[in-house]
Amino acid sequence: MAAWQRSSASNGTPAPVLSVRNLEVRYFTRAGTVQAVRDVSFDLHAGESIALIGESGCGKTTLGLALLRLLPKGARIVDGEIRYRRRNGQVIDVLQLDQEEIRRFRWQECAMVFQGALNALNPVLRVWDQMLDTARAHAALSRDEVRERSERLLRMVQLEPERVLNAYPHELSGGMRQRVMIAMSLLLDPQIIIYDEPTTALDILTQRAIIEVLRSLRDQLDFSMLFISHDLPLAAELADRVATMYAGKIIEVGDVREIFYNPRHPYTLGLIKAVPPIVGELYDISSIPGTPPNLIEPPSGCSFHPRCPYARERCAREVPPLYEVGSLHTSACHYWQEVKLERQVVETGD
Amino acid sequence: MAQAARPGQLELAPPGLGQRLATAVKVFFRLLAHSKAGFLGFLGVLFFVVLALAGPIIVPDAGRPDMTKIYQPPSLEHPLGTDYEGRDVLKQMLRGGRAIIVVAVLAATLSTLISIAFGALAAYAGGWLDSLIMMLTDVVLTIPQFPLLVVLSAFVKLDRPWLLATLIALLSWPTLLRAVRAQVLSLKEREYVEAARALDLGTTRILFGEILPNMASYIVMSFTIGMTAAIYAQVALYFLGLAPLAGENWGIMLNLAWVRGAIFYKDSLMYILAPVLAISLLQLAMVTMSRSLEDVFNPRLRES
Amino acid sequence: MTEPLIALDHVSMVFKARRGGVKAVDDVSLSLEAGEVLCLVGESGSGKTTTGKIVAGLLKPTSGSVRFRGQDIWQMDKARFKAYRRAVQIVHQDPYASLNPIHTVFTILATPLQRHGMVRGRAEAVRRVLELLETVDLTPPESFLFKYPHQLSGGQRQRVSIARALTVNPELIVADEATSMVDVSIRVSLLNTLQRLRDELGVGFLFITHDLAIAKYFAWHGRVAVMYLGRVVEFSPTPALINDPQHPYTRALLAAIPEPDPDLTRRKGKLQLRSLDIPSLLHIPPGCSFHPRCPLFEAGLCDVQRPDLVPIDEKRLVACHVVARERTGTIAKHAASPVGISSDPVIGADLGEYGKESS
Amino acid sequence: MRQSAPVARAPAIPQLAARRLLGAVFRSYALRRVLKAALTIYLVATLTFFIVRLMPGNPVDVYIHTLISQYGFTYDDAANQAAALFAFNPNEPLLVQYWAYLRALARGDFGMSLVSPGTPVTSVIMTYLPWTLFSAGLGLLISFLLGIMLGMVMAYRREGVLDHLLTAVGSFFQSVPNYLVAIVIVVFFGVQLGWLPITEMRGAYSPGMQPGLNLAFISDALYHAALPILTYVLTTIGAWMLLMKSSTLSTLEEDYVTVARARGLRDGRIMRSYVGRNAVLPLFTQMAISAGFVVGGSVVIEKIFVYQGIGFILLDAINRRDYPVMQGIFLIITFAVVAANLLADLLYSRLDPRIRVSGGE
Repeated sequence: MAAWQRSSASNGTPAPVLSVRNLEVRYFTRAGTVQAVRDVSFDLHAGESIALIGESGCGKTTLGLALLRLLPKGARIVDGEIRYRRRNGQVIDVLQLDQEEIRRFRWQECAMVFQGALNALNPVLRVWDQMLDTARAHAALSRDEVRERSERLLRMVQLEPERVLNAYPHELSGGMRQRVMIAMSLLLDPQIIIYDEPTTALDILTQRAIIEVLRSLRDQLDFSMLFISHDLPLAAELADRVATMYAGKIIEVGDVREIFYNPRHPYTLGLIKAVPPIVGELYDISSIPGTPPNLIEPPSGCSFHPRCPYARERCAREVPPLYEVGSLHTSACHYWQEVKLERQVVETGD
Repeated sequence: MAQAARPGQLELAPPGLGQRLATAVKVFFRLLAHSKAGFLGFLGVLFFVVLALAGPIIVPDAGRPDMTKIYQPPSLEHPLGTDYEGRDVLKQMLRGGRAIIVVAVLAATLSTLISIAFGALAAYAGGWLDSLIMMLTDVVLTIPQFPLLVVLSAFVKLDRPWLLATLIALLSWPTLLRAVRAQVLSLKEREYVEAARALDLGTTRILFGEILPNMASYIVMSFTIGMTAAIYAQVALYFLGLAPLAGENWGIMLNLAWVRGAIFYKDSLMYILAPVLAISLLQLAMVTMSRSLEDVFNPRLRES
Repeated sequence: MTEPLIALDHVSMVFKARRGGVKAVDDVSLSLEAGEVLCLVGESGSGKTTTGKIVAGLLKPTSGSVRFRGQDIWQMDKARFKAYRRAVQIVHQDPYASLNPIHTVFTILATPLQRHGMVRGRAEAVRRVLELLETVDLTPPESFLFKYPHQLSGGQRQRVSIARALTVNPELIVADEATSMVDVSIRVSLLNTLQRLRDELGVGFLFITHDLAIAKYFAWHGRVAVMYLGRVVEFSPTPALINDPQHPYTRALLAAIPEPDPDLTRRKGKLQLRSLDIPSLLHIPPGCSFHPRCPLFEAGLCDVQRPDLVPIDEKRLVACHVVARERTGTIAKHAASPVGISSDPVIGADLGEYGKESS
Repeated sequence: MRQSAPVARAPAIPQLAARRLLGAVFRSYALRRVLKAALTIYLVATLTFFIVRLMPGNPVDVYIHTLISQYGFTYDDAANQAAALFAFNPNEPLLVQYWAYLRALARGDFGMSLVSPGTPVTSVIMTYLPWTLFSAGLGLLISFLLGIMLGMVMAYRREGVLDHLLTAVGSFFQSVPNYLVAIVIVVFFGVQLGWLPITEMRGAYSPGMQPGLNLAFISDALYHAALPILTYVLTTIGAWMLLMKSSTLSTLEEDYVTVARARGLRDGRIMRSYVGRNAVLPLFTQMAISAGFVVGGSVVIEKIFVYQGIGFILLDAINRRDYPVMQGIFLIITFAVVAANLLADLLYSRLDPRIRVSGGE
């Protein structure tokens, strides 16, 4: 394994656990090359929680899969670096690992919980067998150790260990399966857990239960989270920082309060205005005109310009860099100074 | 509401029949070209169909027995040699396809009709009728078809094409029926079918306009599979001598070549190989064609 | 007194399952005036879709009656039933399954027009179809005429579905999660289109959704019925339901929904439910079906006696023993505190030790 | 909610007990399958009875007629003679005959051979059936196991050279009727090239061998069964391969496979327990068709290779119009196919926990 860089704790701020630089992912299809992830860079620090938000087809799930090198056939990482810092300070490039090394990296260092989880467990094996499979693939733990650990984790996610471990997946409800996956993601005590739409397709009360479980796990365990979601409220609920993705690019990154109260990219602004709060007054809501772009031939300049109310001639020509727009807040919009969230109350409740 | 009756709008007519037909033919060939094996299969089937139609016309009779020319090797006069009675093998080959294909088409038509009618009925009626039809289907599906056919041949003289076809069809519908039923069941739960019910389009329109067209590829595929099954069964019956050896067809040739010992002479090798090859190629062509049919009927693939 | 457009009267629907019956809808009574918007809100398994199909006459309830302008639809003669059928249309959730893939947009829209003799000849059909496409904001309409569904985006397909419902000039559209499968950025404009139909054509809506935010936006001037395990548990005007929920289940729902506002959402406390698991429809709890999860649960009452949907003031109906007693009994002892919101940690209580020893 | 039919009314009280019992039966997957198998056999037996009894020119009448016209029997004597042979009395009402026939079947009594007087049909079956079970069963098993293995390889290496080659070969042998393959083997490898001692390989085992469970006899039996087995394998393996390939491809798309990779499981483990086990499940439903096909094919194949199994004897019986033997063999063949299906169903339910609990189709 190439330990080509040691972390330097000299400058005060600890080096990030995960550092992605200029990542490019493409799908090679018959219709053409899809630029699913374009020039994505971000850092994830220890104990931090980042939400990656964007609509379907913006490349967020591809990005998540790329971090574990789990891309489907036909997709390839064509450029970039994914630097990961182990607990002992050693930094590795995930893209340089060989097959066996990447296998061991998965789950032990970085686990991933997938969307909905209805089908994330093998239907023909009991939950216990799958727990054991996971542990055995990585560590030489005894049966009893795995049993004990699984039981404790299942209790932490509010499940009865005896019943759940002996169950087949179809005997559990969707919410229970998702909690099993969350417990399983913690089995090997990874530094990073990626959650890809962890609450989609679950009922509201179940969603809430999952959110509470995640929140309390975060309070007590030491891991970083990367959320991938189209659901703004989930980001507001669980993220420390938010990154907005559009057409394969990260177009705005900032502290969660910055993003929600002071968005500086017209797309983020559009998303926020499309999803008003439930309680309280009735706000004016509006949608973003047009349709998401085709990633085989993304629009020139700023990819959002065909749908953007702030767009000018320059936007079609010049790709906007990530401008520094506030403290630790960047936005890829030439005219970010003009973007401002204003909400209109249409009517108040009786 | 916006007034859409702008002048010039009314000329906007849907494409005419000729234009549609032209597009359909174009798309068909493009798709078949897309799957080379499928296209070859299609050509193969076309060839055999033409042969079945034209063969007996080109060769009005197979010639008389000539004991002086028994088991001759291939020559210019007899490209495939002669048989045990000294008749030309090629002439028999050209004439021998029709009977086989006619019976296959009859049997496949009948079994496809049975399965569509009863499969759709079972799916639509539900309840005890569905249970009854499915129970019968499962039973017939489990009975080994060929042995039953063999046993039946001991009781029924299979000297009429329609009789042979009916017997074969009566045994080969269950697989397709199950598929049709499953397909109708899933299609009738589709939201567009429900919307059609809400729009009061009528059962006939829903069945023939919304459900059956979505099964076209399925039905055509099953028809081809039904034909291959029928060819398998009837040639086997002829080969075993369980169907009367009257007339000329490839099955009878196979039987005679085997029974009269053609396999032991190098010179008469073509006598037995010709029907073997013809039947194999016909089956192969139909199977490959049916595989690529799925694409032809899938509207998603029509564009681009 | 005029008859409502549609009224469900003690309607129940039991589906046959391998292990006995599944009561998808249980004794539901609702009524809808012409041009009204009524939202049915509930989670999966609440029976909202089944109720929608009963309203649309696509399912015949196992008991109770469905009345259209005062007449039981299952006892109507053919002609009247046909009139009813056309008056109530349905728009489905899945834009990929709701249009027949083998037909063009023109065929999809022209078939019902021609079938019901609403247009004469092809030219008129084309004109009317173009008009409909324009009504649902598919512009320019000519470019959509001969497209197949697979050539359209999800939002565009939903619009075609709406146009198809409009072909027969319905008075009521049952919109079953009609916007939940399209992207957030497009959803609002779809809702706006629907709202315009209501305003301009006077079409009423039975709007079925699991998303209270959508219900709030679409039915602000209408009413919301909250369903739980096949029953309506609360029925009231939208603003009152959102801002002053009465039934413990409604309160839990509102408390559970994350808000797109970090401060607001983190102020919402933890859920105070007694159980996280939704009972199976095969074993619906006796008494009030919410009692195993309800924070207001009173033993001997809630698990024994089924609460009726009763008025608690002039506009609102609630099916809860405790709330009804407090609101209508002598005088409420304390103003209903928002039950769902509390800071007591109920979930995650025994997370204690694991964090410490994780290597 | 997608359930179909609404329940009409609650059942009346007396029906409840019966309903509960039926309910218990229907809940048990295994029990349901056994009942279905029994029902199938019963229906086939009935069908056979009516074919034999009611078809124009049915064998009993033919036999009686022969006895009267050729041997000068009186009708009564002839009828009695026939009754002894056919295990039913043609003079009795049809339903009585039917009942007697069923009772005889239940005792395992298939009647007597017409052509070889004094030989019970059961003994004919017992002599020849084992060889068909041996060759067809082994062929089916080899073809299934080899097919799913190759199918998985094809799916894992899809679009590769091996995939294309196996697809072509598989489709070819799937399309070509099995008896044509057998004919080609005999004509080319047996007669023209002389590579195979085709006449020596005839029969179920070499003359003079003492049947027994010893190595010498088993290898001799295998030697004689080799060509039928080869034919069965060649002509059915294509179907298994292609089915397994497409099933594996769709299983590879499943979330749990991606998740298993994300969990860092070893490839071998994923291939066996996550992909293989799930991909093979849908293939069990094809067992019915395949078992019927192989057993059906055995009639022609055994004739071509002169392998004395039940198919060979069936043809022999048909040619000699030995109706009781025909009928018995047909019943026993059906029984074997039903049993094979039952076995596949039960095995399937062991492999898929969802079936065990819900009993869904």
